[in-house]
Amino acid sequence: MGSYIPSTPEEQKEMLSAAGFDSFNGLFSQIPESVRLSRLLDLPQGLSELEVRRKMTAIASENKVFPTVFRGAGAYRHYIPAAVTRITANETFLTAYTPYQAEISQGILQSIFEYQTMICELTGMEVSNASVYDGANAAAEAAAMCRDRGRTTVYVSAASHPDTIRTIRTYAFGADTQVCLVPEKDGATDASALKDLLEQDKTAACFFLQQPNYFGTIEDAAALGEIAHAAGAKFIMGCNPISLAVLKTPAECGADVAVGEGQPFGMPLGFGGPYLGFMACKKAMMRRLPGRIVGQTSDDAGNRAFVLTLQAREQHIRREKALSNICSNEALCALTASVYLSTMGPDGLRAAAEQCYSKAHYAAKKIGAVKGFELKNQTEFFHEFVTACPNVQKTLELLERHGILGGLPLPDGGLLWCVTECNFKEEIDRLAELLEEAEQE
Amino acid sequence: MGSYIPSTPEEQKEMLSAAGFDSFNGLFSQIPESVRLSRLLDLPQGLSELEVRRKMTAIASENKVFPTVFRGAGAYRHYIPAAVTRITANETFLTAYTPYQAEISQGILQSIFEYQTMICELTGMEVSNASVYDGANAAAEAAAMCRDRGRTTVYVSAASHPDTIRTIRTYAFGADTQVCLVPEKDGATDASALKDLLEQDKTAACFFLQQPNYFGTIEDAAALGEIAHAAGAKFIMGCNPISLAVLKTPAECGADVAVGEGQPFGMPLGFGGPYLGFMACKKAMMRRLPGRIVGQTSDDAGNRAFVLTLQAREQHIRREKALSNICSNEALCALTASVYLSTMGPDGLRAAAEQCYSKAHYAAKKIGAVKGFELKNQTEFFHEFVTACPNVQKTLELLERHGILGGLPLPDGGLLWCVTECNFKEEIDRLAELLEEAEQE
Amino acid sequence: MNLIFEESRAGRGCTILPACDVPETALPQQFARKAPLRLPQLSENDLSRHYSALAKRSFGVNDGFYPLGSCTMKYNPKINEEMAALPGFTEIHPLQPAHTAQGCLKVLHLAEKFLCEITGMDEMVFQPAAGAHGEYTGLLLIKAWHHSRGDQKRTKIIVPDSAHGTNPASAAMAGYTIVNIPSGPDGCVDLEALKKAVGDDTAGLMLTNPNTLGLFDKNILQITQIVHEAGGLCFYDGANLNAVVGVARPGDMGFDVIHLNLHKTFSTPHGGGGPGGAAVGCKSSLAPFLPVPRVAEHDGKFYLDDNRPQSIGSVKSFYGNFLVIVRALTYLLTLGKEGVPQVAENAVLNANYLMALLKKRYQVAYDVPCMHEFVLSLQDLKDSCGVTAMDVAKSMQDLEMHPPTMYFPLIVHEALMIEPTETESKETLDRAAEALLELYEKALANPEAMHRAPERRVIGRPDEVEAARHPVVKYEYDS
Amino acid sequence: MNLIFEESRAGRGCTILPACDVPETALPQQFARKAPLRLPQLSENDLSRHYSALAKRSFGVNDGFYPLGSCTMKYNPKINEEMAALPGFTEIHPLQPAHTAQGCLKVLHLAEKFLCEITGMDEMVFQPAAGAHGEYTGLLLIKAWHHSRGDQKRTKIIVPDSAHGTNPASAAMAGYTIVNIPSGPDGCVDLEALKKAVGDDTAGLMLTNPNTLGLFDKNILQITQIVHEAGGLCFYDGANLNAVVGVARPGDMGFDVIHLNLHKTFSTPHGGGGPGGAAVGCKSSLAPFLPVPRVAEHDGKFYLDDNRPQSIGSVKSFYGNFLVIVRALTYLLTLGKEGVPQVAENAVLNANYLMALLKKRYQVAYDVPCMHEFVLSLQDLKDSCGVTAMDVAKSMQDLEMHPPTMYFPLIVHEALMIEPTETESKETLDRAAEALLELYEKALANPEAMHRAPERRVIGRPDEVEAARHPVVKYEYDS
Repeated sequence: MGSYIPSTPEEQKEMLSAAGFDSFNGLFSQIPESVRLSRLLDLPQGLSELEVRRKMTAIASENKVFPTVFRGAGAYRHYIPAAVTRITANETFLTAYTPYQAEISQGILQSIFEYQTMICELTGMEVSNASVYDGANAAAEAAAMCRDRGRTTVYVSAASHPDTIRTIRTYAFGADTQVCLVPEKDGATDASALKDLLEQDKTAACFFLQQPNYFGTIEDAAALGEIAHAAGAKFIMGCNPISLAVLKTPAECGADVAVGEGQPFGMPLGFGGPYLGFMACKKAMMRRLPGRIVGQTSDDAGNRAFVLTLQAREQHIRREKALSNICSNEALCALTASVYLSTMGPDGLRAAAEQCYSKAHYAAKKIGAVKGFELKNQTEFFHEFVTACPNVQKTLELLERHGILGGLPLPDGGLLWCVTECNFKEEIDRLAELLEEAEQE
Repeated sequence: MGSYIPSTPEEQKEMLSAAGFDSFNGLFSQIPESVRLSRLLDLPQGLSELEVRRKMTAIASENKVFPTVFRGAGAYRHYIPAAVTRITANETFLTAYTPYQAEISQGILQSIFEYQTMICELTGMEVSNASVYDGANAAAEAAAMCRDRGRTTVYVSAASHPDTIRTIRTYAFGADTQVCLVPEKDGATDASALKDLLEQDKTAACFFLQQPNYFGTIEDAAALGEIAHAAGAKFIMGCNPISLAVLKTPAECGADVAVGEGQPFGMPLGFGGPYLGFMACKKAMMRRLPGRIVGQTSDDAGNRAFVLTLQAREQHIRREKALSNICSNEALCALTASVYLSTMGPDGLRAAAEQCYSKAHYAAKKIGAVKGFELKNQTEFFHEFVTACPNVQKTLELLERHGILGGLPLPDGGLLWCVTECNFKEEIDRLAELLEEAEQE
Repeated sequence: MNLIFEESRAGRGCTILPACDVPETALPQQFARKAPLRLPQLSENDLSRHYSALAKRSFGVNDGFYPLGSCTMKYNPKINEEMAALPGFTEIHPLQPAHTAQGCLKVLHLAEKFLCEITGMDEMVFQPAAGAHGEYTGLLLIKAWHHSRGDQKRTKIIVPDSAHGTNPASAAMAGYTIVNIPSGPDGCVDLEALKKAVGDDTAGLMLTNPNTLGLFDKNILQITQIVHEAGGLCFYDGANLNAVVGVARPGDMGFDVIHLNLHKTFSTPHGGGGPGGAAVGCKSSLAPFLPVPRVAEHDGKFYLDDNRPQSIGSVKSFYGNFLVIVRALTYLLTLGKEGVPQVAENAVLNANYLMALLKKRYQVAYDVPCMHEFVLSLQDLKDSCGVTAMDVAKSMQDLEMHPPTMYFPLIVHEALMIEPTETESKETLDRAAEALLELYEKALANPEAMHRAPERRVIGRPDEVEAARHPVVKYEYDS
Repeated sequence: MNLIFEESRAGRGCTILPACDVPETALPQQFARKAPLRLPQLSENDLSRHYSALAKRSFGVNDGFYPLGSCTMKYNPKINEEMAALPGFTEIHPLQPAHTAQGCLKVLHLAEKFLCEITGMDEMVFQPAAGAHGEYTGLLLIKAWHHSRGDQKRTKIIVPDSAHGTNPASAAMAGYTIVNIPSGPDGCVDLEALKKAVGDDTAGLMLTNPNTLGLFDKNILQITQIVHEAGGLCFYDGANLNAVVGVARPGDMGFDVIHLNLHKTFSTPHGGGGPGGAAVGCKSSLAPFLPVPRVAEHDGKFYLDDNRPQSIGSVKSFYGNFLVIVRALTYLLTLGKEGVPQVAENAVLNANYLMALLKKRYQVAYDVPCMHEFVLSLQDLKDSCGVTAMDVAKSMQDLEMHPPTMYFPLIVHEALMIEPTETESKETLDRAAEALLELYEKALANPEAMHRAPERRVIGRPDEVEAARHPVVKYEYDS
């Protein structure tokens, strides 16, 4: 049995006695007998480290690692530089708590300040928080930021990630407010439907648009944002972070709040987490932004100093009047994103985005040329796109046998493909060959 | 192409000019044109990190990792605790140089002092150095320590690791001295042959004995040592470090110098290196010990301080009069050994040794019971032993197909098996079954 | 030290990606970003040094004693990190077909099974990413349960005044009105106040037990009974589970819903503020409302079940902070049935031992045996020499210890909340006590020096008022 | 801080191994250890903190500028570490059959091919574990070559007085007598002295080029010719290859044998003193003598060739510090044909740039353009105010820089030997120059303060005389 307790039974005895107890039993005398567990837990016997490693490694090997991945849909395989993995493994970064004690935590505070700056630079926004749980949660929190008196209804593009829509709905259930889906048409958000819906509704708090959307389409965000603003609603954009290197910024599209799933910035797929929700907004909404924010100030001697600031927004000060309950966030993931962005630099990040774009377009051409795998939409896209598929199960099984995780099956029978800078040309060519094969079978 | 050069071409220009040059060419004006390379090297194009990772990973995958290993013969698969890998990955430990500057290097100096202490505790010796290259090199260096005036011939048990014998021979070629092999008989060093040889030779400097020897046998070291001493020769023991937890210490066997291959203390197999040569001796020989030695002293304020000491032995002071040329050693491997020993503790190290012993004896019984695989020697052994084998190639191929690295083929047709705490009973039982199968085919 | 932007020089960088190996396609101009892409440009050497320097200006559990009350800063085992880094976990896409992700699903299944046994719950999910997220999820279960019974009038959640701020905040986010009830003189729930507070508008009670004073509420069964009898449900805030893990189970105390902080009780690291990992468990009556997707088993194979019509939906994408759950499972497999209760035993022992040492000088807020943590009140010290809890905390920074939680819970004046955790040795506690007792003497002898602390950190006390008044929340580029 | 033994408490520890799963067999008493097995006993938390504290009391390249002359403390890329940690390399037994270790053999093959091209050698091995080990191996090749020609009378190796101490020490170990030749007034080999030194007893010459003064010997072709004409061979000490890599090749300078330090020029980390990694290369005439086993290729498959009857044998077990070679190969693949010469260019540029800045105040030992490093002489400063090279070096420690190499080479008085390497940025050099120039002024203004340095480290200057006079080389247990 493993244990991380330093004290030996003799020391425990000595300490018990020094604290005025004669047994462990006495220590727990506050707990009524009726709720004391009178048996050992029904858990397995504890294991030595060697056995634990063996067991966990065996469990991990029950998963299949696909050498080639053409699936995204909210979780993306991008290249993770060695510097990112190694730097973020630093034990101090790993084991510190939230930097409440500023003097002893300047390093972590500065790293968050740097992260906030990078998120602002990418989105064009003026204020970023220190992170929330993930992209879907960031969208839900952003919607909450935009609620104001009578304006409580959240409009969400139906071309958003299903998990994001579902999360926004769940949060609306909590807040006793309404969510209204704005229909998607031919792979893009239906602008005229949005206009019609908003015109009839004075309770509209905001409109959430995913860019590029779930189907990969680059939306005409500025135009959609204008429709929202014209109706008195705020405009929230949920952005793929890699695409921010090349696409119009949320600020350029007129967004009030920019959020997104930061996983592509150096976090592994990890079966869905931990990921990173980033959130940034215009200065006007700063005091409605949830979560930690680090600010710059100085100490008595005039040294630059960083602190958690604007804490009056937060639950530990404001309790039930806080705009959000968030306490722990995804700080180490935010650090990961900072290290990733600093390692890639502007040229590297732009190259990643451009390669995603070029490779996805190359792949779309190759796949789309296979009979039965025609592109479903004629829209402009970034690094994801939808094709038809004559036989989804057969196709994906064939690809799996060749170590390829194919596109995600959609309810309508199509496949949602994703291509990143990690997919080499030879992989794309091979994919197209295999699809030909699947089609001919 | 990857590069780790920070300066941009513009900065380089500026710096060239500040240093009084107008081109890189000018920088190299000291180098005669006739030896300047007038072409690019015939190397591949440099690669980005992504490509390098891909290429090196592909090369690594051309190796076969055996899930089960029953081969030792100088390189052993023991369990490496997570703490060892993680702690020694600390960047400061990794990237520092030899701690010449004591004040800024107290941590590394202290870690070496602690390592020296642990090696002394394990061997029973009084002084340890900070490490040499590996076990074979330690043996050769120990032999050099023992040379004294007319006494220059090194006696080496033929039951030592072939690489150790070969290395001692090579060093003797350097020193223009002789090496004499002491024959092995039935798996152990032939004591009477040793006696005969030494009695006739007044040039005997030392006798080197491996414990347990190459064939796994626990030698009667004290008796052999006495023979050496009686002839006026020094007695060097080359010890398996795990076995030191349970076997008589070199000090208890009367050795003057104890050396060994420290790889089992937390270093991976790594296709042969980096490993760790440990060396310890009696105080009387301290000033003949090669390599770094850390000593304790104090600073002006009376603080405990650690320094590289007894440097008058070393090449950078003594130049051609130094006893050894060693400069870089295996410091990070010595740190690895310290962390390993501290993580295992006395109970853990003893358990590792006892399990090696018990499991090897269990395996010897199981294997030895298979027809054709009888044990070759009747000697006491630690965690290695030799069996016969009816068809070496067929047997090893069968095992390989089942993910098992079998015993090492010996020139005489036997197999040298090794069993450690990492081999589970089920693996041993499966091995015996497969050998039955091999035999029946 | 410099900000990374101040270290940046145009044209520097690392070479991470190869050239594009397919024909390049240009993004149409109308979609293209106009703003310059300003990100740091550093060589890898300078990058590496920058983050080394930041780490050195921070303090983690590896750097020393970290008795931050309520945060359970226990040791984070290294084997957990190694297991969470296995490519067989890190490289798995969350939307891989289930038959290719059986290992991941087994991790979730085993973690659920073990933690249900530990807490006395029937089902458990891991989708919430942190403690407060778990509270919120639990409250939505309560809300969904009442609604499913056609009971929409229960709009109030009762929260004791000693609760963490997240409790009322989570309840408010779930659409509830908060009824704060004062603690009794013993620091526990005032039964009479509770009885007065409950009614047919009571949706439920949120309770941390042991509470933030480190006290186990001896009336816990009456408390949950009162709430149940009023038609409410009881939510257990697992923040302090470390005190009772393996010794008492929330399920046996009458709780209907719970959340756990994997990064407290189950040893996963805090990461400078996250990622945490939460588990939300409930009795079977509430299980239909749990977030989707759920891990299910059929014929020995695991799959993800999305078909839960009564579910509250999702509170984030996918299945939670999976790699955090890998760490927690590794820890549970290590400890096993005997190891788990020893955690609680030694956590409570360490707290009582340290409290006994400090009581020689300091005033304990509630002078009774504590559970895993205890609260000092420095009001007397402040009155006598002007030295505050803040001053003592800041002085501790100079002694290579992380300060305790300050000024919480709110009901104790000049509070210092100390939680040593079970992974600290007797010597560490002895040294900490000695240091704190010396600080007490120093406070009396030289209060001015205490106001100046810390003096050996990279900055002195920062001007927080200025930070909030004139927020500077990002680096401003020159141009 | 405490020694780990002082932190140890009987009965503590980590739980690493399971119980034995086979019947236990007891070791016969006559073989059993009598001495108690005293090793540290700590919880994993305390263990982890101990080593964190040790790391914080040390200084690596990640901690700041490290201009330690002659040691080439360049940045150690993180991708190298990741590749050396791949289980496909770390888990391979050195005695696996060759068909199961093709990847490892390919690493050795590629590294040999690339490094032969870089140095102009015909064959190369990696068995030696460090630079001095490589020197020794190279000298044995020279010895074996002479012996193979029946020439036993060549017993002398010529070494310039500016050489590293390892050169004469290695030659002595190889059984040679050392002939030291003084440097000329230009710091280079004095051709006349060399001519006088060679003869029919000359086995060879060992030369570092550029030498330890950072000067490239412009007469290099004459030097190697003089030795060759006398019947000797020329050994190139690769310690300073970083200055000329991709720009000039030892093979083209007339050298017959070389060694390389992978941990200098090829970016593998120094590990606090090792493991290093050495390569020994030679012209084909010497190749039959190289250590065994050698990597060979047949039908596209690699194998290990032990059948080299003229080989000097082995200088250690197996094939060298393999995982170090993995790092070096990763580096070479990253840099490629264009990247390699840029290393030399920028290393030499950085040295000349820094030298130019320092020349404003400091005296350069040889005031000519340098290669990758240069040597200051502080004799004038010492004469004027009593501040020594040691004082300046120790003062640098307080400025978060590692000091340069002190008092070497021996032919320069009060020497400080500065090697910035190519991976430092202009700002780092500017800051270092500024700091050193300020120290110069401080030395003149307040020499006493310089004698007291360092003042901001965990200890002041230790008493080295006492350490050597009364050696305490291990912890003494009480009992």
